[in-house]
Amino acid sequence: MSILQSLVHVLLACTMPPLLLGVIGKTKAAFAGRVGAPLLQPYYDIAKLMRKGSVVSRTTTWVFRAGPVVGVATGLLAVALVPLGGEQALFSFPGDLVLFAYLFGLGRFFTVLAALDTGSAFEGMGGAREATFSCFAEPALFLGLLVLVKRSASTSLSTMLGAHWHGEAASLVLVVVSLFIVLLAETCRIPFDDPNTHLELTMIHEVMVLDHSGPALGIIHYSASLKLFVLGALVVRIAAPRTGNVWGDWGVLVGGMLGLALLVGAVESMMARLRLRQVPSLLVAACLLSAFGIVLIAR
Amino acid sequence: MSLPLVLMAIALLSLSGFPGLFASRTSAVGERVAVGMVVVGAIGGLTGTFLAVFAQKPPHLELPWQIPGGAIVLEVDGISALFLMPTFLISALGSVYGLEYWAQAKHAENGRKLRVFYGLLAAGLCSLLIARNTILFLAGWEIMALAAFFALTTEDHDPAVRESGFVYLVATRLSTLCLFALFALLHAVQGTFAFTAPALDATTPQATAMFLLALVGFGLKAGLMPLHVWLPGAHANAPSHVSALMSGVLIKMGVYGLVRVCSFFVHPPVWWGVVLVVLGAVSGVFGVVFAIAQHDIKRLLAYHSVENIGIIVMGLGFAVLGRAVGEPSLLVLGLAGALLHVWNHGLFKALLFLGAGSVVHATGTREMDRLGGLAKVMPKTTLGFVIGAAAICGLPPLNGFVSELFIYLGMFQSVLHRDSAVSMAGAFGAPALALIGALALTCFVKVVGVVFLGEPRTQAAREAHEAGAAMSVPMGVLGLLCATIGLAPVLVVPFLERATEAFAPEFSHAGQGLPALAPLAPLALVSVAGVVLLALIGAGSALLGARMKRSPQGTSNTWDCGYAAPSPTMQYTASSFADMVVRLFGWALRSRVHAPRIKELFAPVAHFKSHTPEVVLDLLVVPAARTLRRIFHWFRWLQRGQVHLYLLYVVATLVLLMFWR
Amino acid sequence: MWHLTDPLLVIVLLLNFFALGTSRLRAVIGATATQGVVLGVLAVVVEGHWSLRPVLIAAGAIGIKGILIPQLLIRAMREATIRREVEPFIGYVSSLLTGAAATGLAIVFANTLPLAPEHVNSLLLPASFATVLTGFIVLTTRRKAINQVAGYVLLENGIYIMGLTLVEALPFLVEVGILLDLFVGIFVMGIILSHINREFASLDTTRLSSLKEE
Amino acid sequence: MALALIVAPLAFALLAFLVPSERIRIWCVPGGAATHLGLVLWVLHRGEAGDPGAWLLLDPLGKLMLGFASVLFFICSIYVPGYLALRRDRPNRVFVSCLLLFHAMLTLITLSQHLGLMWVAIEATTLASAPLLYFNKTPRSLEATWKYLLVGSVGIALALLGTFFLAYAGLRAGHHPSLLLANLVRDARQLSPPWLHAAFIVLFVGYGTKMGLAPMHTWKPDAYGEAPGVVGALLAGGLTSAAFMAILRFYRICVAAEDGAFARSLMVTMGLLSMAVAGVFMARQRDFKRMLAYSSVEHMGILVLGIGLGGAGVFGSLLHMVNNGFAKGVLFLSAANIHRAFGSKVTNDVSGALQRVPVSGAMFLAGFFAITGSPPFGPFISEFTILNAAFSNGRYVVGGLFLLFLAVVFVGMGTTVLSVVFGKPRTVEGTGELANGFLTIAPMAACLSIVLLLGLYVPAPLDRLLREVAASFDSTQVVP
Repeated sequence: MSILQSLVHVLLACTMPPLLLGVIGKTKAAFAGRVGAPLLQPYYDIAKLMRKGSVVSRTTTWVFRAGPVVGVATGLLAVALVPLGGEQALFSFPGDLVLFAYLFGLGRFFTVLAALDTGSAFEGMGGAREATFSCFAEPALFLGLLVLVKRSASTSLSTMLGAHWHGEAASLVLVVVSLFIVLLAETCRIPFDDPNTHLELTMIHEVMVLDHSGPALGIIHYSASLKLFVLGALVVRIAAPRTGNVWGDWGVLVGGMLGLALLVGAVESMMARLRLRQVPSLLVAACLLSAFGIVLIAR
Repeated sequence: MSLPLVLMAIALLSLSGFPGLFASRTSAVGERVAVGMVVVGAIGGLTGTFLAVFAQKPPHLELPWQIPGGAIVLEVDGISALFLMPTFLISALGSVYGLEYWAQAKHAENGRKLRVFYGLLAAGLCSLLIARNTILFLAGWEIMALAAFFALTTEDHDPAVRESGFVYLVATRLSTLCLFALFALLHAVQGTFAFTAPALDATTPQATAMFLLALVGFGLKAGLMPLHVWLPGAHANAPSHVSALMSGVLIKMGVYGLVRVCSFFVHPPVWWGVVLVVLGAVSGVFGVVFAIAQHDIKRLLAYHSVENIGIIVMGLGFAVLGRAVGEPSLLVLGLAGALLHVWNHGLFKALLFLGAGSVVHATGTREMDRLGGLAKVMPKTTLGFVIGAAAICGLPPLNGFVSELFIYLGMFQSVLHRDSAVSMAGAFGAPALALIGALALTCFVKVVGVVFLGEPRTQAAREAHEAGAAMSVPMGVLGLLCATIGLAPVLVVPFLERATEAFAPEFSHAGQGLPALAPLAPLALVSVAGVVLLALIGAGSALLGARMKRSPQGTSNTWDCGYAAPSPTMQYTASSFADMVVRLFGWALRSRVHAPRIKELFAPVAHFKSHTPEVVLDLLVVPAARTLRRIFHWFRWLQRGQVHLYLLYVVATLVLLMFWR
Repeated sequence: MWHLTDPLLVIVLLLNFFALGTSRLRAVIGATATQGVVLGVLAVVVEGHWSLRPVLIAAGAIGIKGILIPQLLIRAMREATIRREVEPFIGYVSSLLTGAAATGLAIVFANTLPLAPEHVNSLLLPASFATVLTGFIVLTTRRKAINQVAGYVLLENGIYIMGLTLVEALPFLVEVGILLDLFVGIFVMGIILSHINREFASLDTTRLSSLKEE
Repeated sequence: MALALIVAPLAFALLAFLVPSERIRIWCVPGGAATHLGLVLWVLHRGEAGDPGAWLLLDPLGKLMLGFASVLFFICSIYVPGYLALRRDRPNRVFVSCLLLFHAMLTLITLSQHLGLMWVAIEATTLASAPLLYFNKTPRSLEATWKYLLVGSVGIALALLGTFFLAYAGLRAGHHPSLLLANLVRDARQLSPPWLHAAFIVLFVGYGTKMGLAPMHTWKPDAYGEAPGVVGALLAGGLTSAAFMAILRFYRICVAAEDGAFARSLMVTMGLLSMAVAGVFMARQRDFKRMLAYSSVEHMGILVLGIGLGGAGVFGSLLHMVNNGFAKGVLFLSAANIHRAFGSKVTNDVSGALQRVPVSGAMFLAGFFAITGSPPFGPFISEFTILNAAFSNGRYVVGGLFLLFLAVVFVGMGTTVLSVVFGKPRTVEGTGELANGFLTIAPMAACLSIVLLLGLYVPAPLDRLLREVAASFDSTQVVP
């Protein structure tokens, strides 16, 4: 992979994520018949937050500040593991998909701890939900990736996502759907969570960060979008066709990501949030889809 | 040189508690001498083991022993060495920890007893690891088991301790009896009591029986899921440094036994591996699910031992599969993962138990819902515990991640295999391991959050104090080792490779040798990723710090959606945090909840209580034992004091035997 | 004198039935005493000639089985001032029937075993087995401790008959030892019985059941 | 020489009977035991063969048994003065004399080559031990003695019948019938098989009653439960082993007659049955002395099972006899100390023995682990050898049942033992005198050391002797 491509990779990974949030917001506005906030609104928000002062609870400790930092650090490392447009990711090795999945775990570990550090019942509730639901998202993610492992006979994301699909459309569809569900769950979108709700009792991700303010909150917003970007890239790389041209692939990726954001926005506009109790069922369904995919491919 | 060092270490360990018996009840001389002996012994033992690993040939010693079938055959091969290292290390650290945790001055009535059996326990562990004769092995095994029994019943005036001690005792005896049968079969098959078995045929019914006996016998000791019944109570009720040694090392002897027995068979059937994988997965998932439902921090950690043993056994299962289908790379990855996880679990679980011990020492309670906010008064313990918690969840860049990565890689190898059973085992194992990891994360987030973060919930938690040097230094060492293995896994490669060679020598004999570990697993790149991650975190904190310093900053109460007067009791509790998972797995957990039903507008004071029984023990084993006892009771009328009936038994026996002839 | 053996043995068998059928404790003791005397005579008869050894043995047997032991038992009975009835767990008729069955069984059993030529048509072995079994019946169906001792004596008598076939194998010393052991055994039992009587004010063995598994 | 071995304890018995002072008399027991032990060691050292036709002769089995019994008796004898000193309220003339008489008769059993003489000796031990059981003179001990005497005597009577059967088997063969062991072994092949079978069954039931094999064991819990601890130790270690030896002598004849298979299957069945019965009755046994009695039943079962399995099992069984004897010594003596300290022997009243009588409590616990076959104690070696014999012969079911019963027994016994030693004493201090004098502790410690030693190292002379005895049953067997 050329240095140029690496630069593009870094640049894209660092700058594009908030745009996706903007696209989602715009889509939802369009569905609702509103003009909506500007496409770049998330950038403005983050920039503003980074400049603002902050209020920190007296209950908290260093763990509280570690939450956002570890969240963004893990997101950044994860994005280096996924090949965006090129054949290769910035960083790849056999088994890097394990690192990829566990990085999200590390991020979650500190995010939830940061929530619990405040001693707030609401944030504890959010943390419990986040942790519980990811228990089901994680196996679904692994099952999806296993399908790729099996068919590409490799254990590195770069090669797994670089391979071409040949006549395994059924598995492909199953995996894409399954990973899309995982994406929605991990990034706390509808139908799992409503990022825009104002009722703390029903929230997951947003309720965990209630006590964060100023730059810390800015980092949190950024890492949330980064997570969407990383998982989105995964889905897009599986679903989108390869052009054969190096820069064409990059174009496909960017287009695909925007399309994905549109799709997420559309889902958010058309679906209601699930009742919390049904969330695990949906994730188990995602697991089953991928498991079926494996059976199809292994038979 | 290496074997004498190890033997010297064993001697020092076994004798360490005895000088104290001659000191007075409150004197600190005994404990200092004991710690000194254990530490010197452990350093010697570690040196010896280290030398053994890098020796040309595994050191071997044979002496005659005037016991039927017995011979003193000792060897430190790769597998033994691998298990010896954490044994020495954790014994020494636990012993130092005990200096403060179980100070003789405060525990005059049982401190000396505890140290005698602590030393014997450590010595038993080491001696069974180097024994290559079944009788010698069994002697070491039982010394370990009994010493552990006495160490864990240190506070025998407490009924809960007695009860869990008894359950432990029965379990360990059943395990020993299974081993009797196993080794008797081994003797029947190969004609000697030697451990260095020639390659055994795995297709005979005897071999199947041996495998199943090993599974039950060693599984009982390891705490594999349906056989784990003794484990939670024992770990919870033992003094914490004993819990650390038991959980970190003792239960691994079950793993050692399984590895050793599996190494006897060159061509194991595929189903052996599948059974191990399935059992491991069951143990892992349900171990962690039960852990989530616990309120007692040490019980919770105990269930995590069940979980981690599950992970280890899964790894071993893939190694057996690899051997069964002749896939050396699968074998190497599975076994390396399992064995490295043995180390890792030893390190982080000991760290966690010592951390929990510090909490218990500081607050006097094991109930998580009575704690909270300890991070401010116990910062060192908190840091240690967080590192341990992250490591046990398998999070990068700590050691747990490396071993799980190996196992995952093994699973991927197995998914790619053409044999459908092997392939399915991998496809089953990987998501199971992912589920285990995510559940463990939930559990440890809960523990850290409820115990160390937030506000103190009780007076005891408010008045807690930080652990002293004797308690925090061992934790520091363990935490450091966790990080070292996580960041530089290359360091452990020689140990693992020695062990895999010892496990499957047939590959070396065939000439090509086992594949090296490094090409199979990207260890250097794992280090790079770890360093990059740490750098990113560092950069992130610097950035955040800088931004926060530049802009105005205030402190206040927790926001809590504007509630003006939050009290510590309003915090989310451990049971609330776990509630969703507990409900989801309610069919297995069988939790009993006593929840108040609110009827009126202004509800009166009410209490909520929830309890999760040890399902296998309380709902299966104990009722079965009761039934059996009742049946036994029926027979008592045979002996009801009537002497003429007694005479009738004699005649009846005589007549029956006459006819039987 | 061999021809006298069988008639004497018939007496032994009849005495067995008598011991089973009688309701008087004293009569049971009498039966055992008589049996002891008959056995003493048998010892000489079986030997077939007069010599010192069988005479000494016979004298011993008569002395111990016919006189000493019954005296011991009667004294114990008197001391205890217990009711003279036997009080069996099963009725007298049933006892007799069981006794008959046992005798039959003994004959069958003796016939299934290959006998030495000189015993083929003799009653020696069947009578021996029958007496042993009768002893067992008395031991297991009688309530009174004294009666059980009497049963034990019957049992020993049966074994003694068997011993009569083996004169050559049993040296004098051993035979005396056996007799002495029997006597001391009954003597010790008698002591224990009198203690029991003092402690429990009864010789009913069903009362001796505080040691049991409850 | 052989005669001296019997006469020595008899002389001391007589001396004890004549000595007027209670306080001096109690030392007759250690004196007699020490003299006996000295003589035994001398005889064993000299290794005198003796005339094979003699009635009294020290064959290998006798050597083993005699050495074992003498050491055990000597150890227990040290306990006696300590015990009797605490029981000044009781006259001890009969007790001391009978103890020594018992020892003399035990010696006679080991020396007898004439089976009739052996019978006389065994019956004599029964009679000599009755007053020992009755030492406490309580109604309960009276009842126990009565049952012991009656059931034991009936058993012995059967043994006599069996002995006659055996002699008849020789008569039937047209031989000069003899009850000399050497003659019987020599002519074994001519013995009539049906009579031999019948003889073995009757003997097995008879001496099995004495040994306490189920279901003839019913006297055991009563007798051991009510007897003074030291008597329990001697009965469970010495007398039962002597009865076992008697069975072995008859088994040897069966083997010589090439008819061992029948005897072996009988022994395997009865051995397993005894273990099972012991396990059933040990569950929730509240009386810890009765529990020890059932443990004795179990181990008698193991002994005959080992013989029945043949091969290395014979070796294991003989070794187990020694191990069991000494382990029972530890258990009975410590149980006696605990009993005395608490004034009770049921778990409802006794707990926290480790606190009140630390040494005895610890010994009781250690004895429990030893007797249940925990390495590194001796019984482990012997039980493991027996198990190996089962598996090497392909008797997997027997081996499996053996282990199963061991497990059941362990659980049952463990419940009782742990509730005795652990916890806090429920009653106030001072209900029983403290039992920790040298004389009451040293014997336990000695027994325990021997049990531990036998698990770590089987001395070469003992090993040789065991092999020699085992070879006399089956010369082709392989002992590991």
